[in-house]
Amino acid sequence: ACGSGSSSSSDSGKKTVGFVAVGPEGGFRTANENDIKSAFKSAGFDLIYSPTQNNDQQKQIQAFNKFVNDEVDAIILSSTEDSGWDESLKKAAEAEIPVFTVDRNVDVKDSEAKKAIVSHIGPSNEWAGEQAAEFVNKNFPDGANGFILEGPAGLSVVKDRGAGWDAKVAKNVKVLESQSANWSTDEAKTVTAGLLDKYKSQNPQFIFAQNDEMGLGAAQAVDAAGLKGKVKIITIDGTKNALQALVDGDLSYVIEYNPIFGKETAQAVKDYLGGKDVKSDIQIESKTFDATSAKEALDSNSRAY
Amino acid sequence: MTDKTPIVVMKGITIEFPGVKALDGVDLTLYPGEVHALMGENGAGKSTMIKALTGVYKIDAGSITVEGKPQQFNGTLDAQNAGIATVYQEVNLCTNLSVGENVMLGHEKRGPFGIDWKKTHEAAKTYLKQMGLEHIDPHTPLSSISIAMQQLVAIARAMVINAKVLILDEPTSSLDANEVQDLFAIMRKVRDSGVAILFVSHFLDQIYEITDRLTILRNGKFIKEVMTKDTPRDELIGMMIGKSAEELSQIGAKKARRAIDPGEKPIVDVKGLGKKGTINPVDLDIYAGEVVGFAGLLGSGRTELGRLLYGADKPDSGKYELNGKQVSINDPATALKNKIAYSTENRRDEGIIGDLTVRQNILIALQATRGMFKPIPKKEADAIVDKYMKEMNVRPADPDRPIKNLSGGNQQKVLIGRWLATHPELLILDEPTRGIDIGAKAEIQQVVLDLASKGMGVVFISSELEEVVRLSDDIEVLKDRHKIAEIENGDTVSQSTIVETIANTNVKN
Amino acid sequence: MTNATATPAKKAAKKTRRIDAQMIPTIAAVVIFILMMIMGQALFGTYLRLGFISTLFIDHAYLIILAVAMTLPILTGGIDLSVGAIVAITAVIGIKMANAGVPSVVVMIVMLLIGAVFGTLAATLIEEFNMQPFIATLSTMFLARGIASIISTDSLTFPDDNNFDVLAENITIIDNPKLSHDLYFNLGVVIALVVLVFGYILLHHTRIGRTIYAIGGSRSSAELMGLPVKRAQFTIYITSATLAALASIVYIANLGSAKNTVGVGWELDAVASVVIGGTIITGGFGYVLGSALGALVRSIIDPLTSDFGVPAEWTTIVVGLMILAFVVLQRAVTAVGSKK
Amino acid sequence: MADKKQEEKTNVFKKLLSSNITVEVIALILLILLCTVFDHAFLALSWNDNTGGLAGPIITMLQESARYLMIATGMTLVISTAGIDLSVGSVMAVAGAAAMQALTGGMNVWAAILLALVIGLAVGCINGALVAFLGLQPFITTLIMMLAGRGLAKVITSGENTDATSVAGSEPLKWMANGFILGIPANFVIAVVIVILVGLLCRKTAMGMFIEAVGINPEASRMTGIKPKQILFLVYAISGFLAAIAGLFATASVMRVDVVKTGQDLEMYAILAVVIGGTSLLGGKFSLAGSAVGAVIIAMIRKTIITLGIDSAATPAFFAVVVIVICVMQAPKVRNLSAELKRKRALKSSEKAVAA
Ligand SMILES: Nc1ncnc2c1ncn2[C@@H]1O[C@H](COP(=O)(O)OP(=O)(O)OP(=O)(O)O)[C@@H](O)[C@H]1O
Ligand SMILES: Nc1ncnc2c1ncn2[C@@H]1O[C@H](COP(=O)(O)OP(=O)(O)OP(=O)(O)O)[C@@H](O)[C@H]1O
Ligand SMILES: [Mg+2]
Ligand SMILES: [Mg+2]
Repeated sequence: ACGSGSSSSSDSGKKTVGFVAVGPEGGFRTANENDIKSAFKSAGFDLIYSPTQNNDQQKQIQAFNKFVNDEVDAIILSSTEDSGWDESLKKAAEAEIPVFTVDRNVDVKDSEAKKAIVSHIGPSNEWAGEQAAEFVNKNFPDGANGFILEGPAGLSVVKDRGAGWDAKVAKNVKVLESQSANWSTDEAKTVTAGLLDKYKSQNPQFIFAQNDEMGLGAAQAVDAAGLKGKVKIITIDGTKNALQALVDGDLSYVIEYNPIFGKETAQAVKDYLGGKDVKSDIQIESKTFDATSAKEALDSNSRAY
Repeated sequence: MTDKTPIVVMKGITIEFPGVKALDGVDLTLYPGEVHALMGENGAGKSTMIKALTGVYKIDAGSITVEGKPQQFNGTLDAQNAGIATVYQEVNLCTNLSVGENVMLGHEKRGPFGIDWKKTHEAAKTYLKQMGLEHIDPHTPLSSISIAMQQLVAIARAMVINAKVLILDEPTSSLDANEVQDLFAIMRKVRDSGVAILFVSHFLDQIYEITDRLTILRNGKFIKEVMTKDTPRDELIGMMIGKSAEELSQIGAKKARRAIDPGEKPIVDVKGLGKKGTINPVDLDIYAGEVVGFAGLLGSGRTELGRLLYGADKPDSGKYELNGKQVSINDPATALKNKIAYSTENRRDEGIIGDLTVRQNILIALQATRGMFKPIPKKEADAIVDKYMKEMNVRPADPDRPIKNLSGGNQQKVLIGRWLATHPELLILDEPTRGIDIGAKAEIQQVVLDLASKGMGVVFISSELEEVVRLSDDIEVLKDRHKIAEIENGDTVSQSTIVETIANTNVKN
Repeated sequence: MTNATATPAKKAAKKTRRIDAQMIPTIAAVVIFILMMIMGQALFGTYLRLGFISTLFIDHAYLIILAVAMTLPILTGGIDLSVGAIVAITAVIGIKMANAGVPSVVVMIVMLLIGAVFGTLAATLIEEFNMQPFIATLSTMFLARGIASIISTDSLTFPDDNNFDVLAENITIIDNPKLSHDLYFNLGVVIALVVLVFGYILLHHTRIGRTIYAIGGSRSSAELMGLPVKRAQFTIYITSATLAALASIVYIANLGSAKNTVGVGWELDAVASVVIGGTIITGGFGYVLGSALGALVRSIIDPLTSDFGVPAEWTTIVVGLMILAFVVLQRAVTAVGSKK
Repeated sequence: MADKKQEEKTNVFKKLLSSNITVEVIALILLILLCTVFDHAFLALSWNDNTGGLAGPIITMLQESARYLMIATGMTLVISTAGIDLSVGSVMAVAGAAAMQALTGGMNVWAAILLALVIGLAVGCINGALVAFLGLQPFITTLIMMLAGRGLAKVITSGENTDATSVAGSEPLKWMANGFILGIPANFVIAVVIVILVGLLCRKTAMGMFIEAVGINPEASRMTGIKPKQILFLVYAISGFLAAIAGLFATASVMRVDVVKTGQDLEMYAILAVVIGGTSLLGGKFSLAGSAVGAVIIAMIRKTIITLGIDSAATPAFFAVVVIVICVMQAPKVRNLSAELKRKRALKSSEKAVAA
């Protein structure tokens, strides 16, 4: 009865979609959210974007509940946490609003709440971690020493990438130490410099940085220590900067964590609202890069981020 | 009388602060039903003694017994619980709360739902009434009443505690004669109910009027305990200052009124200067070499007028001429640039900058007029500091101590030094002799006269009519925030002239 | 005679003035909050829906509790930066215990006790070792957050059979066909309101509460007046930390899960709420009711920003500007009000 | 004569004991010892031909401390006026973002540096204006600026983590963060020089005294003719400017700005450094030297965490423990322990005397 706002929109014909997002944080996140926004726009949706701060799940829950109250036509959920969504999803289910999770999957216990989720769209973190392990296994068949640079303790990305690594890494590969560098280039440089000092005698041969930012920082520390090329650095994400560093020989291997799946998401929403069936798990393909494939990718100028 | 059992016995009290022995083996014995005065110059250690008794400072040696029991209080709360109520020298109340709340803090009346505010405020009212403050609504914010009234509120607060010992550190320093009498009436009543009262004041008249027994301190040392009635004044003064009373500088008779040439221009000429709600428009002129006294009762607006002249508050009406030139003095910085200085009555909140040293406190106003990036050369600074420390006789004579560690009276002297260092043409002194010992008071009065004779214009605000009459050429009388009269001082003018003027003039509001 | 008639008039004038001067910031907060709601309704049409109001309270019960908790130290001129981290550590331990089969009531009590322990630690550092509240609670914040991460960095969920659910169960008052027009609440909201009342009574009807205001006015005066300053300080920091634990209970009951990273930055949201509600950060002036209101104001700033369609990079700027506009407006209203 | 000298000596000794800096230096030495025990090569220095400077754990620690030195210095002045500047971390990000974005946009490196400094100064001035002239509370004002500044950094880079590693001609900036002067990290040298300059500015002019006066008693300061509003404005402006330098150090070291991470949480570290250095959050007397040592301690704690290989989950807890220990060491209660004991003994004996 109330309001003529854009959100109760069935009359205007344009469907409204609420996007519970993380917010622009550089690299992967910005590319991903921009892509989703533009994809929905060109697919003719009205997208309301609601980011959080400090990865705070609470603000996401608030935004989600607000979208339910606004009676949007669908909700895209890019959650910072994989649990804690039951109550909100139940409300969405009651209001018959379909929810599409992107990037991170969420754990739902409540059967009522499960009904709200139509589909998950995104690449796999574990897969990325596995690729890193496989690379090390392949390059150091006789075993090697190295470090892992992690994101902030407790994030599920960190765990999933770590779990993937652990699942696949060979027994003779020894991780001397895992340190958090908080996703930050600058901190990674400091941390790596410290680790290189500390383990000089153990001859570290690889560094697995859980994202590009940290890998680039590690590369600078390695360079400053005069070890460029002697320590192989593996990173996850696949930003342009990282690929460039790969070409320049600062990094050794980059595993893409493909953020470009706005089109797929928009299509899934469109299909569902149009009454078509939608796959419940839409896995987004990611690639891995070495120096040559990185150069190709950069030269073709096809990378959006 | 002597067979009374003492209620408080302090023996051999020694307190050392870094660099000074504030107390050195001092004894003090308080008897029930007596008013006992601590006597001594500024910095003698009176306040420190009180703080030692009430557990604010820890003692380094000595013993304290209260009602026969050895005691070591860990703060005012403990002392209070043992029946000792204290009003410290610097008013210690909370300006963010109302008058009533301040009176009753910690002793609020309680009902079934916690504090019963109605009863509490009623109780506050009765205590305020005792102090002659029945006209103050307990709901008024404390910040909106003058320092003098705050002092009375602090005393009312001490009454709430059913104390066996009541300590009043210079309670009368900002009160006028009537209020002092009201206070004494209460003190007598309390004393007669068997309470021991410890009292500090620099007014000898008051001492002889109200006290029974005296303990005299000098430089932190115990000199003597005597009965008031057996001790003549000169002897007392001699014991306090360590030299005979005759040596005290004496100011002669009343100042002769300075003649003003017909063609002479005043330094300051204001017309209709006022600010809504604080002071009604006032006309005033002050000539070089003239001392203009402001007289009036508490809350009559003397301070407010002084602040307007200095630009501490922004006037909202009136014309301000300085040496014939129209100016607008809207803040202290401008006033100082125009060679006007103002020494506040509210030393703690508006005067001293506590953590800075005495030296810095003297130099700061001069420095501010010169500008931040033109530091006073060290040599010049040393000379200035040295000059005013000596001139004002600041003790201890160490300029590198934080000013907050000085005794109240010495802080006041430093502040006057600060303003003199700016070489003002007009100096406004608001209660400059408040809390100052008899020796120093005479010195300050002499300084005022000297300054005037050298051509400075002085505004002298004081609650002691006696000194206003003695020092001023002209006396502006204020009542209820109006200027009601301007009295040319002369042989026929005395304190009673002013009192009568105030009593007989009605102010239209 | 003239006197007698003049006095009551003067008195009345003084009384109203007092209310004005101290309450104006809080009243300003109420007015601006209502204006914001009306603006949201006019522009987007959903802000006065019962469902919106219901979720506003349910989703921010925790923030109301934290705002009340934060009011206590701020009134004394202190601060408690550890509240967010205490939410984290109590949440992690609480869910771990629940998973180990400890009955929910025991879990809740233990959570509150852990909060109290951190509060006691902070108060001890402040009172016994002269640490400034900012630094003491910053330390306990790091400590609590660190211990929480040591215990577990997993995303923890409650087992199926726990009584925390009871707190989160929605109780519907007005049932409409559409969920967005329902009016409902849960026990968490009730707890928040009880905490608010508790805060009010503590501050305005107990002597400790008055001591808190006195400390905010001048700590040294409060001490010289013989008020139980130390006891009040302990009460403050223990209460605020325990309330943080309570906020944690309410929050995790709603979510059914938690992890060590929960509550990052909540202390700043709580401080913002308190300040928006009219409490002065240097102490002495303010009301808990204002803080609760401040929490609500803080809460609707984010949805408003997103409804305005602010570009992603600009969101924090706009949030900042909105708080700034609020504070400036409040300041202006207060200045005008106290001049009168 | 000899007596006097003796007395002076004990006085100097007492002063040393009672100074915050002494406690700080002791804490610093203890941390270094701890690290040396764990890693015997901790104090080892070597010459790195690659970079043309000394290398070793201590050197990287000093390199990191440069940015803390900058923000702690600004923060000291702000705190001395009884204020606080929570926005320094965000200002670092803004300045860094501006410089990196300008460089990738083809701007001359010196112009980019200047741009970053001007932006930092501008943000500081806004803080100052809001606090001084509008009379807003510093905490909330700079909290807002902390939020908005982070957003501004994102706006400048359109949400990207702008990378200027491969921009030609940016050597001066790179050198600022990574280079060496006589073997010592350039950024550390620059930072120390700036701290000394600020120190001279404060102590050789009346600025320091005015700042302290405003922090101790603003109303009394106003009555002495100081203009507290100007002083307040000034300190926030300085803090913004120095934070911009810190931002350049942080970003130039990797030639990349991270819109989320650059400067994140550093306001808290700066405040810790200031307080450890003996400046009270209630305002008043300040010690730039104390803050500077405090800043180095913060860098050292972080270095210790890496050296000891403390699990990343436990890092905050370790940090908290060190800070608590340092602060407790500085507590008057602990510091005056011996004096207190002596006093108690004297009291007991005098009590006995009274009893007898
Ligand atoms: N906290 C302190 N630290 C250092 N010195 C102090 C401190 N308090 C007082 N003193 C010193 O102790 C001495 C005694 O001071 P006290 O305040 O007791 O004097 P007083 O007799 O009350 O003087 P007045 O009449 O001026 O109030 C003074 O020399 C003063 O400088
Ligand atoms: N900030 C304020 N707000 C409102 N009223 C005030 C304020 N300050 C003072 N007053 C009132 O203004 C009146 C004049 O005060 P003022 O201090 O000028 O009096 P005075 O004549 O100097 O007396 P004394 O200083 O001896 O108390 C008093 O009634 C006082 O209560
Ligand atoms: Mg005294
Ligand atoms: Mg006065």
